[in-house]
Amino acid sequence: MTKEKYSKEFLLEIYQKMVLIRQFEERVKFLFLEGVMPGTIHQCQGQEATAVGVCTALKKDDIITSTHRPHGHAIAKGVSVQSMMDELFGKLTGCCKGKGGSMHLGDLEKGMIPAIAIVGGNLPLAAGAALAFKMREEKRIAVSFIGDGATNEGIFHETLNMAALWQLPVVFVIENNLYGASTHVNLTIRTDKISERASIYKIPGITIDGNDVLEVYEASKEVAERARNGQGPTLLELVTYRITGHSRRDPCLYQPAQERAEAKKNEPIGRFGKYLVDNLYASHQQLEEIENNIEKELDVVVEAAKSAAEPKPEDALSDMFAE
Amino acid sequence: MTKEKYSKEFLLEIYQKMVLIRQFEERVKFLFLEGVMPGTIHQCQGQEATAVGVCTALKKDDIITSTHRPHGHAIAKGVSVQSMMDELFGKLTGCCKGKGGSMHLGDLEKGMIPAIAIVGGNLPLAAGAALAFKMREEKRIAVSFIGDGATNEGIFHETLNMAALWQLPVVFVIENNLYGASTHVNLTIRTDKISERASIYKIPGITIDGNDVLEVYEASKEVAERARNGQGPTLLELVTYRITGHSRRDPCLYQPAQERAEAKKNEPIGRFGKYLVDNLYASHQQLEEIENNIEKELDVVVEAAKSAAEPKPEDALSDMFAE
Amino acid sequence: MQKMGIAEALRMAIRQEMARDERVFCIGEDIAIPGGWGGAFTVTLGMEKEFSHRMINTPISEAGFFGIACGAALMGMKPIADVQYADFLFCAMDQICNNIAKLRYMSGGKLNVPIVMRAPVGVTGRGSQHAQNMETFFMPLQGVKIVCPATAYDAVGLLRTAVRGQDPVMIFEHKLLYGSKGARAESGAIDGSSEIPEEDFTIPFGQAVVRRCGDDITVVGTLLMMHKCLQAAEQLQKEGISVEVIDPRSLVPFDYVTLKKSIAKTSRLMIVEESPKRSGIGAEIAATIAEEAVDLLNAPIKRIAAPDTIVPFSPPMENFYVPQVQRICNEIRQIILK
Amino acid sequence: MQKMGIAEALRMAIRQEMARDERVFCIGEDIAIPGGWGGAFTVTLGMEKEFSHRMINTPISEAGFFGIACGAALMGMKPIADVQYADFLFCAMDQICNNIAKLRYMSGGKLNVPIVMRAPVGVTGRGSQHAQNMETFFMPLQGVKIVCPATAYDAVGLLRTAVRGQDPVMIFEHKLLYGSKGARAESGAIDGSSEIPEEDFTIPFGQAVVRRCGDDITVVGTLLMMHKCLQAAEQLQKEGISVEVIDPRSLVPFDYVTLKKSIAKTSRLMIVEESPKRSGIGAEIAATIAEEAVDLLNAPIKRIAAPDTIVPFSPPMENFYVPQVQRICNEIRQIILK
Ligand SMILES: Cc1ncc(C[n+]2csc(CCOP(=O)(O)OP(=O)(O)O)c2C)c(N)n1
Ligand SMILES: Cc1ncc(C[n+]2csc(CCOP(=O)(O)OP(=O)(O)O)c2C)c(N)n1
Ligand SMILES: [Mg+2]
Ligand SMILES: [Mg+2]
Repeated sequence: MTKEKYSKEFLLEIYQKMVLIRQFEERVKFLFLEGVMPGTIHQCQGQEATAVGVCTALKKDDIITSTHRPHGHAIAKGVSVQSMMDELFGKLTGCCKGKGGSMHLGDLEKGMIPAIAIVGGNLPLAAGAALAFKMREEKRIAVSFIGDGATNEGIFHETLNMAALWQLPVVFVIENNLYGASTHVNLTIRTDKISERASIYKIPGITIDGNDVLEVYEASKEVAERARNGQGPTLLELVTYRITGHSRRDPCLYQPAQERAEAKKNEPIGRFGKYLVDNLYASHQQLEEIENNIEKELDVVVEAAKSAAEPKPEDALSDMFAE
Repeated sequence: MTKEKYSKEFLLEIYQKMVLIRQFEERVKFLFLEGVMPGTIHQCQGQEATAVGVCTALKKDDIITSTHRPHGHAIAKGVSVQSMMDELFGKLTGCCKGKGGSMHLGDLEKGMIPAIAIVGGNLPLAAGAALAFKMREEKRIAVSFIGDGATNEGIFHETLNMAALWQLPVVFVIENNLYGASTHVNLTIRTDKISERASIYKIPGITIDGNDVLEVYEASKEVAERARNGQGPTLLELVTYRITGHSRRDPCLYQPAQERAEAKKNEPIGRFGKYLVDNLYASHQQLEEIENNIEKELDVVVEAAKSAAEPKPEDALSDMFAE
Repeated sequence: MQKMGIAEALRMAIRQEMARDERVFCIGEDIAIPGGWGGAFTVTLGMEKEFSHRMINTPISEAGFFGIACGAALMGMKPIADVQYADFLFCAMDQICNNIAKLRYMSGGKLNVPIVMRAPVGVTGRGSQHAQNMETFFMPLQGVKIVCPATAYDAVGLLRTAVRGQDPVMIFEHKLLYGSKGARAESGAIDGSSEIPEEDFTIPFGQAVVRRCGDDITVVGTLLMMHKCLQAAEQLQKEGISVEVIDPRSLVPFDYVTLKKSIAKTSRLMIVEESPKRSGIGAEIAATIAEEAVDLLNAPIKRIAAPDTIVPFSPPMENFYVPQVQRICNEIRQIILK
Repeated sequence: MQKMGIAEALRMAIRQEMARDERVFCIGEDIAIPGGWGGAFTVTLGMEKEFSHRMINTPISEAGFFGIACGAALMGMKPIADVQYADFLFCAMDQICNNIAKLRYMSGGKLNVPIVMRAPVGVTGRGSQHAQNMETFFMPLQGVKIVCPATAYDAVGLLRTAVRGQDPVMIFEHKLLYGSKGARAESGAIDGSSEIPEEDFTIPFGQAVVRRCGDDITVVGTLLMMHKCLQAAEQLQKEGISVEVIDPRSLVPFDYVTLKKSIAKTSRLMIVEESPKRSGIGAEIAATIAEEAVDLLNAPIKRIAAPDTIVPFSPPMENFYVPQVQRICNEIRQIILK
């Protein structure tokens, strides 16, 4: 972890956000298995440091785009947890009024374009937002979260090439969790580090430990500032691991048991908690308190979501066109 | 030019093929401007060394795929010039029975899949042919000709990635003529050599003078043998120049006059002719004789094409399905 | 005879075809990873054990691997390419529409492109990008045959015909009909299983089947909608309304002979589909009948379809979006009782 | 008032919109290269001089730049994105169908995607991959409006409405109607030029125009086919057959009020289109009228279209493929004289 000094408040806020994501995901998983939540889910347990590390480095009016696995990104960017839970339950009060669902969560007011569930499909949206910022000479940046698997889509190449050519204020963040669905990254990518793919566009490619939230934060801050200062895009690879299924009810039989076991030891919240305690930023008890408070907060959120108003069937007919 | 020794016969055959391509193209251009030939054309004057150099290194049952600019590739791979001219005139005796036209010329019997006019669209066809060869353990290879512009399509990335992963017997040949339509390569690609794009797939990328037919031949031979021996794909960049319009009636105002003038000095047929004469493989007179013979051959071809049978209108209805 | 769900039946049929013809291979994402699901819906589960060299797991590169499948097919191989959800066909659209569909014709009939494409469709609680009934986008495409198996028996017979043929075929399969089990089971699924005879049988394209005979109205539906039509017919039976249900099975080519014969008897036609109404499957069927057999009708042709909107996520809206049995019954009653 | 061809009129209209609203920008391949053609058909010729920062020349990356245009539109910009030939839309299909078309709806109506897409269609001697009338592939798509200007006046009015609106709009333009000049002139072109008033006018979507009044039959056509219908009407006039020609101008939304009013008068309907018949534009129009206004008709609805094949290259086959004036005349005679 970093040598820099941060305020206790800052560090605990990071911890709090990661725990919120973890517990949100665990709660959602439970609600799914219980059978009370509709739809399908792709969860990010184990990847909390990427979402929080990156988004902590962003400003409120910076923009992110996300994927089929967007819950962590949304929470980290500040989308209201209530509006997310409502959306997952398909309620009218959801951030997309029940029209999006898990894979399309987002809230532009908080700087998140609704998530795109087509692998790689979100990439040019971020570059396009960045183009708008650049044309209007606004000091905003865009960040696109993608998985390792997404870097094999043609759109990855097209987007990075144009972003690099036009030196757009955008950061491409790869959450390399070693798998695309059940397929190991070694079956699909031959470079040692995926970030090497940046080289042919003559933009920086950086690979770091994606489970070290402060390292992620610091790297993100640096590349975000590069983008903001007109120095162009970066490809930032965060190596992490998904300690849950690819989607609901996936038993992950394709992940070797030992790999899983090690990944669990290396998961970011435990690591960061230990760092906080070891360096006397917080006691075990304080961390537990944070967790307990979130548990309670989520109790309320879930109850509110359950009793929130359903859309009317005919609401399906609205929101097609502005005019 | 090369230091190796080739037989006079071999060298004159190469010369003959390049001149055939040039004169074919000039003849076609004339027929177009005359208004007797239907359709549209994309011609390859100035790029004859790439087509001939590469195809001379291939075996008869190797396969090529081509682009909107396929005439040179077709001639070099051995497609009958008569069947090509007939096709350009839309005749029933054309290599595609008049259904293809200039942009879809081809003849699988000669090892050429009908050309694909969607930029980049031919790339996976070559990789797929190579996959078939590999699965069947045939010692054949596939070659995909593309332009510099095509390397910006996502399909380029997807195809190279898979070809590299599976070590397919395929060669990707970039004819870098500095322009995609009117757009200079510097506006679309930031690497100095496009062949650097190979690096992220961990396959060799080679850039050579594409107007030196023997250099092209030798490089092609080497990478073709690599592919044939199971050592995987190569990205071979041949730097050349189009000394004609992008398509019919293009005055090329986007090409600086001096660049054009230099390119004309550097065009491959003049260069190779000089090499042949300087090294006493042939006299000026012999070369002229070759040219004259081709002129005569083409006279016959054009006359035959003009008087060949037109398809019947209702022939449009056939050839849709095998069953 | 063995009773099988569609996923299981397709698995068996693909294995048999691979065993009998070594040109056949499968290509797609996550199709044959040990410990994986065998594609998104278990169809190719475990097949890597038997055919390790002919189960090709790809990166997430739909355009690329459809194009590669096309190239292999041109060289005489018989690829079976699949996408995890039909919506992703949009990523491969150029390769499918500009190359796979056209190469035979534009070569003057000299080439064949014997490729089988498989794609799961259907509105299933996943939001708008994993929901599209992509049949409507492929109906205008020339050069690709389109089949829609609603039962395991049809899935086997149509797949065999597709694999053994020389033309590109798109097989649309419905997520709620697969009968996928375990972790891949779908809520809201309908039973599409059949008894599958031991002996080798095939189903030619362009042969509709009358799923239920009736006198008062002809109702056409494929995949999930076919089953909903059958349920509606069952209900209406009790009210004395006799519904004939036709399953075209292949959309391209389409069996207008069977359809017209049925209309000649019932003199009424309704088409039910899961996709939006505008330019849906029903449009072409209705237009053809209006053009060629309007005399047989004594009521306007009715199209029951989703509304002209994107697919919403939330269950109340989604249920409203997809034509349900009650809606089909109501619409039939209105036509009959008018 | 100035007489202009469509390419010229579009150029003027785009320049005006860029001058009045700095959010408007153009993005595409070869659109504004000094010494280039201003896109494939001269529409944006020379505009780099005036708007150097808002004319974005892209690499050949259709999916990428349509997606980028979408992202910029989400941030409040107003991109005008074009492909050189409509066929290349297949490369950008995922971005158009899964993102551009859906983002408004799936955000619960919170976002707008004000993007204008332009694409030249038409069968023009270039073979099968530069020929498709892509309208039929977009008809089933929900979330994108579709317009088809057949005259320079309409091109200006519809483009202005598109650019000033907040929704995604696809403008299909016809290669043979542009009136492109010089090196980019097209053989077989038809004059689509109009007098363009000085004052600012717009044309709302969903308003068809009756191009020619008649009593015996209603004929619907867009783009090139609209002009061929007019020519046919002219010929038939001499034989005493009075043809009403309707140009819908926008396919989505579609003006069925004008169409039904016309049929109420003529009691006959023919739709003429340049693309294959199966699931063409005519299918939806015919199905809608068959469903909603069959009583108005006293002859079966007729669809005149290309055959269900790929586009052939050779002129005799191509001429056969595209509906020609003589064919339209013959078909009308047959209906009228029956
Ligand atoms: C274009 C497309 N192809 C396939 C899928 C199905 N799919 C959903 S997630 C996924 C794996 C994505 O892997 P990666 O990009 O590494 O992200 P991760 O799931 O690991 O977060 C696949 C194949 C999809 N949604 N979109
Ligand atoms: C997908 C696609 N986009 C655009 C075009 C239009 N187009 C035809 S050729 C061409 C330029 C191609 O450049 P390059 O790949 O360098 O080949 P070259 O023409 O120089 O041989 C373009 C843009 C096309 N045919 N296909
Ligand atoms: Mg991953
Ligand atoms: Mg080029």
